[in-house]
Amino acid sequence: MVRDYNNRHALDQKLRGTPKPAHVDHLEVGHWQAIATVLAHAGLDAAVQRALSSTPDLSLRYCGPGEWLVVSQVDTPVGLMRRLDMLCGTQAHVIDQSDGRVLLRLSGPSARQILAKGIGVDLHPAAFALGGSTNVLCGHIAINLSRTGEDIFELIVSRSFAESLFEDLMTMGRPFDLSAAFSE
Amino acid sequence: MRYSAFSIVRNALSGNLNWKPQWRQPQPKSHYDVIIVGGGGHGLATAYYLAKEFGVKNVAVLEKGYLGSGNVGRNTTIVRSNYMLPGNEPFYEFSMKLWEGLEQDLNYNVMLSQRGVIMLYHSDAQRDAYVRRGNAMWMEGVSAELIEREQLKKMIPFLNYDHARYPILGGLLQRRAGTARHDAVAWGYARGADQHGVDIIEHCEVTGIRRENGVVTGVETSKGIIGCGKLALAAAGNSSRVGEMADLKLPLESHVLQAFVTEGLKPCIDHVIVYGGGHFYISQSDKGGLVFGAEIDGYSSYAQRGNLATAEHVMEEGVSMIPGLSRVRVLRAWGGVMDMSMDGSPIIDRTSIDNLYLNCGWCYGGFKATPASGYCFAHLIARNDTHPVARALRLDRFARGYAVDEAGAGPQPNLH
Amino acid sequence: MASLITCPHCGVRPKEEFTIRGDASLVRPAPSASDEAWHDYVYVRANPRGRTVEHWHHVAGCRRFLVVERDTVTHEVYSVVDGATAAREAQR
Amino acid sequence: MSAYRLSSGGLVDRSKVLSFTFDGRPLRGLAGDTLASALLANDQLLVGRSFKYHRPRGIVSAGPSEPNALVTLGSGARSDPNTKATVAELYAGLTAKSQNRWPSLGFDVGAVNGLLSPFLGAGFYYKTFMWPRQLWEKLYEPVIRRAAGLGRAVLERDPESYEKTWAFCDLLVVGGGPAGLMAALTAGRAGLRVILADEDFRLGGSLLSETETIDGSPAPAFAERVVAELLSLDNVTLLSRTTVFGWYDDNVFGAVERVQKHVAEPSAKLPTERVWRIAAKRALLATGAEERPLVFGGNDRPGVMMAGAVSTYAERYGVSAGKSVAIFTSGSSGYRTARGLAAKGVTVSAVVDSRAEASDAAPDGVRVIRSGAIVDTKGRQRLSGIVVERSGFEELIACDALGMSGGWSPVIHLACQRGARPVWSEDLKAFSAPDVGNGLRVVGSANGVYTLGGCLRDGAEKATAIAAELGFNAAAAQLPVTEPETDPSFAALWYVPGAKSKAFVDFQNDVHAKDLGLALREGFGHVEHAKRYTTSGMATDQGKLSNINAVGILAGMRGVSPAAVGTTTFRPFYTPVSFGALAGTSRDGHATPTRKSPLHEWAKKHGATFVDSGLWFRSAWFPRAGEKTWRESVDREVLNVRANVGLCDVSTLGKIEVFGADAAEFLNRLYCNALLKLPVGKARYGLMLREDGFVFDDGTVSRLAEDHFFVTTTTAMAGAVMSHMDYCAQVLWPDLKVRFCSVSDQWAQMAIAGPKARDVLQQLIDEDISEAVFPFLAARSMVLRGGIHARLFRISFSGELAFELAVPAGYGEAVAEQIMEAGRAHGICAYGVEALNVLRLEKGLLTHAEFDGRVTPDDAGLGRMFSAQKPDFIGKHLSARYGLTAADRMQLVGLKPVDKDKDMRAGAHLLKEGMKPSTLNDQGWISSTGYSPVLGQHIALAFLKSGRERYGEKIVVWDKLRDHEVVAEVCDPVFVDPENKKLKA
Repeated sequence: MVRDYNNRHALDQKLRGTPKPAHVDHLEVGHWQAIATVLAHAGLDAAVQRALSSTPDLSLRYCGPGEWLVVSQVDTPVGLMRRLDMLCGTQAHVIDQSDGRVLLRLSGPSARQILAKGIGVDLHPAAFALGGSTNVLCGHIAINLSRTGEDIFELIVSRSFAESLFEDLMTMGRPFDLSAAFSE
Repeated sequence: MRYSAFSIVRNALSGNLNWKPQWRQPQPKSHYDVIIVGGGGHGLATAYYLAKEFGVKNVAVLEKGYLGSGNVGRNTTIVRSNYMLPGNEPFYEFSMKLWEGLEQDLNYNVMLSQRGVIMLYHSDAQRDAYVRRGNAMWMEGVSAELIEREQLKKMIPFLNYDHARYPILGGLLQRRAGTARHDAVAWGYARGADQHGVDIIEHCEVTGIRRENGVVTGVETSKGIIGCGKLALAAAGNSSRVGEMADLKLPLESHVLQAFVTEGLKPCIDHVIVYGGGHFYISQSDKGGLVFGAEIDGYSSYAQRGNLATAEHVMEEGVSMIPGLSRVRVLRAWGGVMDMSMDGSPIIDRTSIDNLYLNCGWCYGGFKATPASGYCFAHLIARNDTHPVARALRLDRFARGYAVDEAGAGPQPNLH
Repeated sequence: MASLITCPHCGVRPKEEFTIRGDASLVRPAPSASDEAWHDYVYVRANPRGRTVEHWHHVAGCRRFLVVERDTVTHEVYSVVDGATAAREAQR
Repeated sequence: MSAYRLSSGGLVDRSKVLSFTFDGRPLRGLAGDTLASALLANDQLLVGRSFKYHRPRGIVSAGPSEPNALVTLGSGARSDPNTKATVAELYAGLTAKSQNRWPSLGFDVGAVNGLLSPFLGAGFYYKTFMWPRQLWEKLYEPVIRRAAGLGRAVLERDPESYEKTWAFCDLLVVGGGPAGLMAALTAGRAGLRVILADEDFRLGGSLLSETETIDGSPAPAFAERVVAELLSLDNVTLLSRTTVFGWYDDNVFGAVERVQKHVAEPSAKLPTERVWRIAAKRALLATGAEERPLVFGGNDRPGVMMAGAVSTYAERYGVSAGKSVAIFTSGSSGYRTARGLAAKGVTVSAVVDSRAEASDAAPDGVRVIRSGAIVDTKGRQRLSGIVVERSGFEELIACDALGMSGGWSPVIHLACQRGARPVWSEDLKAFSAPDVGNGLRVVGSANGVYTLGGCLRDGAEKATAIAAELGFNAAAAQLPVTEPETDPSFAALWYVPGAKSKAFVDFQNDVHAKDLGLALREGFGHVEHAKRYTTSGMATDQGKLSNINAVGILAGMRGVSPAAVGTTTFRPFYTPVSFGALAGTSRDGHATPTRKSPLHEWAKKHGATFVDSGLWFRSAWFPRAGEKTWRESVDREVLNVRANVGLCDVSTLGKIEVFGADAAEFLNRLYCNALLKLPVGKARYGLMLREDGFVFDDGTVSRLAEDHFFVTTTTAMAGAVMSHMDYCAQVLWPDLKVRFCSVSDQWAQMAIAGPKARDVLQQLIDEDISEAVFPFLAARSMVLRGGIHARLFRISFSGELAFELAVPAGYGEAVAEQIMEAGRAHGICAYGVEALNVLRLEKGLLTHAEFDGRVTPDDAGLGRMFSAQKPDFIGKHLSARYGLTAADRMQLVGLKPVDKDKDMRAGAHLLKEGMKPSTLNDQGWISSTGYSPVLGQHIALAFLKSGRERYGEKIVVWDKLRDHEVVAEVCDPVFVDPENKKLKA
């Protein structure tokens, strides 16, 4: 048997079809990226963080003490696991979450207002600065939120909740004509 | 003064100037055979039955606030006996039977309205659990009906049959269940107890319990020391505090349960409806307001007020069950302090101190239990013997491994 | 408190990100402890009116159990610390 | 343009005429009107009927305290009952209907209650309607219910949408009047993040009906200038049409914004209402003061209004309340109203002042009656005159409207919602706000400052102080210049003696002064008792007008100060808030999130019927052409699995990776069975208890490496187990070296079960998975042909030779398809949770239908898993309690109907043959049932007292609820392959 397995994106059903032009407020869904959970061994939180944050192409998302999601736009899942193992394999446990998490990027002048409808955290730049990330509740769904630009936020959600979160975000963005598409 | 249509007419003709206080405002005597701490529904009912059924008339009820200022005046007024476990069902059915004769017994209209309580189910598993419960009720001789979806649609057409997140498949109905006017229950028992000679002493806070040689001899209060032969605690919400005065360590946490009422509306909801997709329950008062509530706020608290997150969640459940509630406006929210016990069931028992008796742990269920709680507690106090229907509700059940855990949630009070 | 909790790891967060487990003053007895000790641990609560410590699980955040010290009447929060830190101190 | 519209003035747009209807009658108003002002302009004074006596009632106020003018706005599914006409913004096409009247507003049969009022005093219903008992539900209650209530709720699906939003700020200002605007401006200029919320559709508060000038220009113009500047500031958010309804812990406020309640055709893009949760570092309550009605005979006649409202209608809306307006006052406010009316050319027929002396000046030519009292009013559905008593003489004065003013009470509702009680102030002759700390301060009239200049100053000063506290630099504000102030004093007057007819305290609930007397007489003198007994203050206005007078009257009767009487408790909501707004978007399908399995689309493609399982959708069965009932499909699926092979999606199971040197020790303490020595490459069934000894959850534990485990939980308990593990690791054993995280979403997991499972699966895998190499309970990672990293487990929930294969979620669909492809020759079928349930039932395997939170391992027949040798694990100690080990506990058994054609259903109870049903005789209950296509009959799992000793006994399955009774034989709960031959094939 010849096996050529397709990886289906969790939002395939939602975003399928001809691409539409992006509006100023736009929700972009990464078609794929590698994501891993890193759990530092006891007492090694700082060391692991140092090792990870000094590496180009890896974006570190804080989850809790000694726990991060690491996002890579350049690695394959297997490649990311290999890289992380080399970086901090003796100091941390590394778990592939590339298929278990979905990343959505919300950008536009109304991004903050849209998110405020679901997120009970002050998103003013003075309170939630560029580069910041945290686990947070959006509506009824737990996500990881990070600010990657003045008006750009990335949301990482568990795969099974992705459709629900997507629908919620589109509802939240309705007054602003929020558009959505897979990234190129 | 006996109440009747005739008494109303007679008094109206004299300008309503001759009505008498419904209960006296006595000064405390120096000693009573029985002192009951807590002038809420349970304390007053206990006093009433002690005097009327068990011939113990030298009784005082001490209330730290105004009469009925605790949970009897801040609940959602539901009365029912649709329990599943053998430790609970006979007790609540005994209560239901007392409710059914209460107005005539008290000569006070508590507006018992047997309009039916229906608990909705949304999955096969939930239906099976309700069937188990319904059959447990029938075992005790209590009628229950399983209402299937099509029949339910005719009975209650405005439920969210077509768009609910969890489909409404049917419900378990107890027709004899319903509501009663909560304040009137406190007042009716107070008047009845007073007529049998019980002293109801309001604004009298118990600050200490006096003991000599291992027995209670009296209480210290804001109105002085009062001696007693037996002391009975019925201070739900504050049981731990009162118990502490006698060094009792209790299996309780105090939690806030919010309740709500809407603006007055013409009759539109004819039953008590309980949502199975959450904890929401709703009925309409005779005055027209929709009275509803759901789960506790979740943290231990003695503040009679709730938080907005829980309130919003309650509304979410309400609109999920009845979409047409969306435009109905909520008038007022309030909070009651519940004794949440470790298995969700109450405690009526003696204590390690011979003449100290305990009635606590009512969780959500206190109002409906008022008559049976009073009756069984009076029975226990008067005869020093547990009433048969309250045998499972002993304090030592946790140590012995006989928790009465209706929810199956284990020893975490905020899950019951 | 009933509205916002300042998580030591995540900052100020709304109540709905947490689930509340209950009394944080309890210490799990040794396996060999008496029946009474076990009974008290599992079933008896001090249930104070006033200052109390309670376990709040930041379930939608860092997933840490926090010890929230607060007042059960005013709902004022006095401190929030990580549960493991508190547990280690209690064991000391 | 209409009878009562003044020829000029007001903040209405006379060029924009808006058509609307009241009780079907077409009427016209102006942009800027409220419904109330438009009705008044149209001489529609009679707006509603009261609750109990159905008395005709008119507009009393010009704001949210309105007790009388309640209407139903809109129609059909868009009806809004009980809407206060005084706050409803007029729009073109508005339809309003009066309420609580039959057959019409003008002629209401219910008004007969008024004649019976001597018999219908406070609490009369507690004393009667008790005989005969059966008549309560059949007669008395329906009659009472029909008579009571106000508007009608249609209970139809609401076509509009709602939303919620969070906001954070340094300063929240509640109320956009002089104090609030000045505070917001001061703080805004200093750079604070400011939110200003006001319930009105136009910001300005009392400035909008103020006759004085500020900085030389009219007050409304000043308000407009301030608003314009605030709008220009990025750090300021202005929320008009927004009512702050509640103050919660940690200075969080709830507010509701009426986004488009005021438009005829709402935009589908926008919510109709939006709830704001505002977390504020500081807040200022600039909610103003409420004028008090006077309690005198006939004070409820349509045409009797608050004096301030009369002013507001004249100044802001250009509407005169009457053609000849009288004033009844106990202070200076009444005079102000009189002066304002006179200036607009409205006839003021008299000013009746309860005080003997006052320095206030009435307009020229207006008669002032000092030491006067109104004891009655005349007119039917509109006031025609007042009976004034002075020094024992009565006089009838003609008028068609009356403005009353009994002084002022600060609006302090929000400040008292968190337990602090209002404080009686002798100076203010009112209850004032308690000191509730720095988080919330009261400012302006709400703080008892009743002059315009004082309010502006108070606002500026408090904002400056707050700015300083928060580390901002607020320049000392340049205060606007106001006119010389007048004396705002008044005398407290709770009850006007000598009433010749009912003197109402609570208009809406028809509570009059005598009701309070009766309450006191019957022992209900405590303010809470009086409220509950008479219902005073329990109407939709929550006693905004009435409570203070009720307190004053009780105090007078009891001979004490109002301070000794106190107030009832202030609670949310300040004004009523719709369910819809508070629920936001969480309704219908979005009431909770929906979780979808990575195999959802695969299942859909194969025709699955889905069923809810917590938040998840799970495939329940896969109907094929020609199958008429779900049973046919399920029977086929079961038989096919037993004979051939099937594929079932089990991705919804909770999946947790556990790492660390102490991982084995940790799991060993978590589960009641032994796990310490589980070999690498092996899986084991695991049972978790609660600390009280009852079963919490079950699942599998697989050891993938020495310090690496993979744990599964049931779908239902996945979240709870994860939290439990967090608790154990962090709180109970913080020193164990263990870390874990959920990978539930990372893996698509499928069960491949049936005698041909291996043959099918082997086609996808190069490695040998034969019994010899990969036996029962083997578990390890492997790579599928094609390079997919997978995990394979030899575990079974069906009793068949079975595997569970986990692949990265995105590949789940493709792999499942490949298995179906590979299995086609072997007759593979997809099977759902219904078949899964029958398969496990036949095999006596358990789910949470059995583990209902009251079951011990031994009850469930799993006593052998309880490892008494382990020194400690969760639930060990308390498992030894007598009640958990007693011989008469209910134990798991199987049941088969004696008559093979009979069925049994879950929830039935068990009785010994010949025994009467009773709680005492109850022998147990059925947890799960199903039709076993293998055995060709119904089977059940049940819990039966001492059940394991009773195999072979005949027992009655008693399902009274469904009138169903059969006799069944008690048997071992494993119905199929008790020797596990198939499992280990």
